[in-house]
Amino acid sequence: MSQSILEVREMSKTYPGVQALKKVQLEVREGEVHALIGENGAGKSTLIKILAGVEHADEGSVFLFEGKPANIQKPIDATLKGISIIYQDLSLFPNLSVAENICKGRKSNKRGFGMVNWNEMRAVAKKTLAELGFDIDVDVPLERLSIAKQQLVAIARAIAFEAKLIIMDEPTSSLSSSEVELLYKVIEDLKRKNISILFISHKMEELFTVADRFTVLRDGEFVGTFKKQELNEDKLISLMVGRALEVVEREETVQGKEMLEIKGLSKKGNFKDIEFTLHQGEVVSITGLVGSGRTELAHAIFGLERYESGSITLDGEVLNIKSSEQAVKKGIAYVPESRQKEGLVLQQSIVKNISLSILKKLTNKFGSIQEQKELTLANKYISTLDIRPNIPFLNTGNMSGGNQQKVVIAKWLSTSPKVLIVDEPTNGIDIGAKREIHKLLRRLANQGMAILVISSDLSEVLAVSDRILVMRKGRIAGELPHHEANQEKIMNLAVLGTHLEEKLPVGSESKGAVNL
Amino acid sequence: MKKITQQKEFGIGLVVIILGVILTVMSPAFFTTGNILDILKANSVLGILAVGMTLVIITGGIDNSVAAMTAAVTVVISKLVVVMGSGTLSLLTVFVIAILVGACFGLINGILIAVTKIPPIVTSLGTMTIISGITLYISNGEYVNSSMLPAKFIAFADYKIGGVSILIFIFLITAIFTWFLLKYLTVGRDILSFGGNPTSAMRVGINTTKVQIFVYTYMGLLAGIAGIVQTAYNKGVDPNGFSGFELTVIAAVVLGGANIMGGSGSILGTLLGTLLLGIMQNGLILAKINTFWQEVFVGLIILIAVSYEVLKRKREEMKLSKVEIEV
Amino acid sequence: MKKITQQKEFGIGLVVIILGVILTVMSPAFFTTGNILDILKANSVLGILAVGMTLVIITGGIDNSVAAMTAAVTVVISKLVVVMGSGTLSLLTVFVIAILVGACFGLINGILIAVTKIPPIVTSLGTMTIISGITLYISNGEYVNSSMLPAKFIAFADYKIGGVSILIFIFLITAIFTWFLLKYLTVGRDILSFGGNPTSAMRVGINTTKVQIFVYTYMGLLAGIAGIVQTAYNKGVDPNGFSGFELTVIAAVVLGGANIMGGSGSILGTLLGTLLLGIMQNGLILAKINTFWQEVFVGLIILIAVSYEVLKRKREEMKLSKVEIEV
Amino acid sequence: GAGKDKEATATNSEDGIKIAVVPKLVGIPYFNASEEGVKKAGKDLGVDVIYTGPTQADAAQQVKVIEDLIAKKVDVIAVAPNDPAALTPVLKKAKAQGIKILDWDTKADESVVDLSVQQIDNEEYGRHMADLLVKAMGKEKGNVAVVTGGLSANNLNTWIDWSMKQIKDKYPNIKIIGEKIGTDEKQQVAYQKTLDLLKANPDLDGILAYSTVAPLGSAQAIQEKKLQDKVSLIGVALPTDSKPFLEDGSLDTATLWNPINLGYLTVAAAKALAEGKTIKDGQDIPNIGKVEVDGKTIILGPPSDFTKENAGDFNF
Ligand SMILES: Nc1ncnc2c1ncn2[C@@H]1O[C@H](COP(=O)(O)OP(=O)(O)OP(=O)(O)O)[C@@H](O)[C@H]1O
Ligand SMILES: Nc1ncnc2c1ncn2[C@@H]1O[C@H](COP(=O)(O)OP(=O)(O)OP(=O)(O)O)[C@@H](O)[C@H]1O
Ligand SMILES: [Mg+2]
Ligand SMILES: [Mg+2]
Repeated sequence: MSQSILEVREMSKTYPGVQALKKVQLEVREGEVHALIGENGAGKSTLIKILAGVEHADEGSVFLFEGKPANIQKPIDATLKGISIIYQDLSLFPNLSVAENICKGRKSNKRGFGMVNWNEMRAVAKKTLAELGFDIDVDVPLERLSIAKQQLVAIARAIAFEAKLIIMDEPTSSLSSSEVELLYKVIEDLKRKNISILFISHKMEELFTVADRFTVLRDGEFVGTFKKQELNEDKLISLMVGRALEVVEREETVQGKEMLEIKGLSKKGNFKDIEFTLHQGEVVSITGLVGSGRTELAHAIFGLERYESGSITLDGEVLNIKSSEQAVKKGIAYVPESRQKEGLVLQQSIVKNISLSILKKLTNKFGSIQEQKELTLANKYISTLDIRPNIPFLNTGNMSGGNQQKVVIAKWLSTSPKVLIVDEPTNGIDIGAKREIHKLLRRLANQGMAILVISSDLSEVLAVSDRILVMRKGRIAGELPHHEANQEKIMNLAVLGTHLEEKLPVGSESKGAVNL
Repeated sequence: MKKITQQKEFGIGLVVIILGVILTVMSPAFFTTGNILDILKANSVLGILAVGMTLVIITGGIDNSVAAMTAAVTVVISKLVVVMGSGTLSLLTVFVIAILVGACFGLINGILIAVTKIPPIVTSLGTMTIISGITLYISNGEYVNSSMLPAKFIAFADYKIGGVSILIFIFLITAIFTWFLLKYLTVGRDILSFGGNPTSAMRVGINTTKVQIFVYTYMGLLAGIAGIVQTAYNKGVDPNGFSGFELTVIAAVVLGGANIMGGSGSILGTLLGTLLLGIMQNGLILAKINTFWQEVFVGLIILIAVSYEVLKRKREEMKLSKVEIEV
Repeated sequence: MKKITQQKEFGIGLVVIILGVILTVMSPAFFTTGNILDILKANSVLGILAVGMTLVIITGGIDNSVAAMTAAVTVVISKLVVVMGSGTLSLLTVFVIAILVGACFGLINGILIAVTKIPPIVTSLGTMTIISGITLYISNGEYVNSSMLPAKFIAFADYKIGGVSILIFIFLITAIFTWFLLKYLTVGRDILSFGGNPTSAMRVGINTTKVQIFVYTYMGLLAGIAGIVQTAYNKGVDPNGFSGFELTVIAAVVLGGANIMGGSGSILGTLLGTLLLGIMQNGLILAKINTFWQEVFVGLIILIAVSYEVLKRKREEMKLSKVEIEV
Repeated sequence: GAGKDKEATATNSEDGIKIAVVPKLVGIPYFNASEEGVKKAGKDLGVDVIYTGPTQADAAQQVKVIEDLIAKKVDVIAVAPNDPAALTPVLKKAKAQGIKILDWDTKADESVVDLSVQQIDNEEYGRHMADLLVKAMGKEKGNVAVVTGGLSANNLNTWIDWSMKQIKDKYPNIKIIGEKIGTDEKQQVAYQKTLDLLKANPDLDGILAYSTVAPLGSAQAIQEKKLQDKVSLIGVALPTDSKPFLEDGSLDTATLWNPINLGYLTVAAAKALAEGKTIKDGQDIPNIGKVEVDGKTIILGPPSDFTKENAGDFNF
């Protein structure tokens, strides 16, 4: 029974108007992986912000690190004490070298006269990366690395600071399954080094893989801390949500006529020979590893990027789309990967965000916008999609992830598209909201929309899709109908490009996908 | 309807009013119809340019070449009126050409910025230098004075409606139309959305290239109008009487509460900003304040007004994050 | 070691070389030690200011008040030398004071920007106006000429080391020191970090307020040095000999490949940018190119050089997002 | 002087005539000299004089200064416009309030001025400069370059045109090299560009420099390059500024009217205007001498040339 390294009691945090944390407690033991979970807005980030010294807890909160009061004023205090945070946005320096990113803030890179000790810095960085088994050049500027590699640098940084507790806020949200596997390995090594990890995630299966104990928050309140053995997914969910969630009903949808047909679509350096058909009333998922080219494919279909060869046929008409403008006109909608970066105008209201896609339809004959129509439209979706808070003029920047995503979807539904493409629709969204969105997608399919889901979240893929296409290195490695599909089969295709049972060469397999 | 105190323009409005009151007390000559009209007339060029610059700044851009463009247009006008002589019709053609020339300059800016993706501040720096160079070449730095301008033009310059100079009307019409464009026309919304988040704007099928080109072309077009107004106000043309004016224009817009980072800005605010600068110039003289101190005052007001804006924005953000977030 | 062609400064360097070659062909007088030294001397003020501006721009800021600050310093110097008369010692004190005055102006900018969080472009617009106002009040716009300056000062101005004017040395030393600061001093790294990602900078324990204040104070300090060099070069003081110069300074930095959005920029690049502008001024006269066209050329070069930079950056990003497809 | 005395008033008569003299800008040697003349005249002729102007040679600022004077209800405004066009509206406004308008040093829009005091006859002056240069070069052939203050300065352009005409008429063998070179009224620019000019044209024999700062910059360059004996320089400049350069021959002759007298004459003319008197051609103005009058224009008289011999005798 290892003793506790972090102990938090009676921890409260009030923001003007919001009590983000109410007398929360949390205890992390040496060398354990401790999951901190809760719905969007439950207070997870707030809690870790306090641990990190970004925010300060209210009076009367107790915060012990290694048994002593932590009194952390600035983020760097926490880092130097041995609490390292890997933020969702990684929070590194794109313009600086890997070495510097790893060592920034360490006393020992300073020479006399405020000089930097480059040799020391590079040495430390090299050493740390080596012992973690990451193969990354310490001299390249960070911006040259893929997101996954950047995450590894962030971890290396934590190790370089001899972190005793590493906090990871949704570390897998921008990682692919294989990279997640790597992360698990790293976490195991860290545990062996007797380093504790506080792990925040919305993805059930990964929580149950890595975490030893769970602390659940709900609306800023402490629900409880549980051993993995005491829990199962449903129990955990009901703890988080405060009620049991009904599962998405998966009654078969009636497959309508061919809506979207992709033939031999290729783009140098992104994807090759993509072929598949999407019918009215069905949900097809494309899954695979990060960087397998799915988003690029979606972009190509939506006219955001050129493709070199192949054809896209929508509802019998061969398309030659050059811009998203035309795509929208034709009836294709694309809910992008990042709702905040690509989806919303955060400083604008729900109304203006929803109406943006069809402004021209809301104008009178003099081409001037009718604000009344705009409002009616917004209210319609606020109620049908149950967007909360239901304040039409609220700036979307002040909504939780789930509801932001609903606004983006609403924006696209308002264009009444024939084909709806959603890219990572539930990234960073809590389980409750996630299920709602899955239900929504099924419902839309039932209403006869053709839906293409791009997702790295296998449970999601399995939950929503009628058929699953697996992409690997820019090609479609294979297809699985949902009743045959399971995680192993998908991973196998994604990583090796072969079906678990019959081992067919990739080429013929993707051919197979066509003549369905 | 929001409370007035919550209106974005409240801060700057307050400053204008306070300054106005102070000056009225200090000098009887200040708060008179005549003087107010003088202020408006004297600042119609600034106002027109600031209105255009508001759109540019909303898109997160900046146009350093406004002054150069306006100067260029005035020179074009001077050349044309002399050639084409008098006559209402020829005068009209001159105006049309002037506006087109302005629009062309703007178009070039727009294309350079939207297509080559050079940061606007740099692009417009380049075009500014080029345009003023060419202007100087064409005009050979010679100025034109009223005696060289056709009678018709002078008549236009002096034309009044209900005792109010036509130049003031031109200014106000430009402002009102642009306000309408921003609030009720789709292009206006596209501009605001683009300013708020270019990627999202692009994703929903807004042709962002078009939006940028439009904004800078519109800026150029207004520079064309400003050129006409300037020539009419001066009843003459000074090829390099405008150097450095772009900064004043930007100041007016920023005073009006537009966010230099893009995404927000309002015509009403910009009008108030213009008015503020105008009132200061005028009032400080009436208040017999030493010419040297006038600049200092202007600088101070800019800092005060803007820091007020910034503080307000911060406070709002706080307020907004109060909204309870649930799922 | 990266290949030269990959070096950030390659683009601008190429432009400089090409231009140099062309001019050498066009005019034998161009590529001579004498002329090169003249160019360096004539542009040492621009160079010093540009070096400082590089740091400012790396932090994602901008300083419109550089010209005003430099002018203010020259005036201070002119007042002082006259009072304090000749003598090496008194001359030194004058220089020290000049630099301190510059640093103070910068400090004010820094505090305003870092504390009130007003966008730098606006803050420095305000301070620019204020400073130039005060300067004119003090100087009464009066012009100081060589006959009024003490002999010691003139001696200093004419001092040469191995045939190279001391002004050039001052310029180069400033540049080298700042380069060193940026690469080897923690404050330099902090500046780069802050420019790259302000939030992260805060999180890794960098005092971002200090960084900003430092950068603008340093800018002011260099403006102080520039003031001295200017007075020495000119052997006189012209209080409004600087209006609009800030744009040239910014141009030099941007030409040097610094990203106006912050995060990147290099002293070497800035030096090349300065050189480019200097060579154009000088070369176009040597090449007997019509003075009117010079501005046009400058503008064009700015556009060309920068669009090259931008394209290069784009291409690099492209490289990043490629899936290696197995065939 | 410093800011405080920049609105210089010499008050001797209580409710006497108020005359405002507005220079292009305050605080450059030239206009400081004329200020001296203005004040002297104020004392001698017993009128209130206000000498105030913008801090930069900037039209907009000048407009404001004049608005200020209108508010002060002066009787006469004598202005040296930076940009005649830009001043027209405000001068009209002043006229409307019964204020008499003079221009001095540089012509304003003829339609608004009641009287015009000119230092010089432009044609005479322009031609004179060309003659001086030829004298200095000691030959009627060679290569000559032109350096000017501002490419858009109207009076400078007029003089340049006349000089060119003189050269074309009388000295056909003199070759003008390139375009006139603008120096933004800044000495360092004139200095820099002259350096380049000298390098670009090793066969240069003479330079004509217009505006009161350009010659100093050009002289500085010639001095530095030790070309005093090779390149002749004639410029519009004040003796005190050009003294160091005149002495070592880098500047051969500085030619200018006497700005003190110009200021004096301006006030005298203004007074006459206010009192409804007129100044006749050839009339002798005390402390000035005979003046030429041609229509609405009073001309101070022929320019005075300053050389190393006489430069010491002047205090402006
Ligand atoms: N800066 C802030 N000002 C005001 N309220 C805030 C602020 N930051 C967070 N809150 C509020 O505190 C509560 C908890 O937010 P927090 O970000 O900790 O939730 P979370 O559990 O991290 O959600 P998610 O899973 O979406 O990351 C929310 O109601 C949120 O609105
Ligand atoms: N945020 C990003 N930053 C940098 N490169 C990225 C980013 N996202 C994707 N890429 C790169 O772009 C290429 C195509 O990625 P794409 O997004 O199309 O693949 P994907 O299967 O959609 O992965 P994702 O999970 O990122 O959507 C890959 O090389 C990937 O590394
Ligand atoms: Mg969170
Ligand atoms: Mg993707």
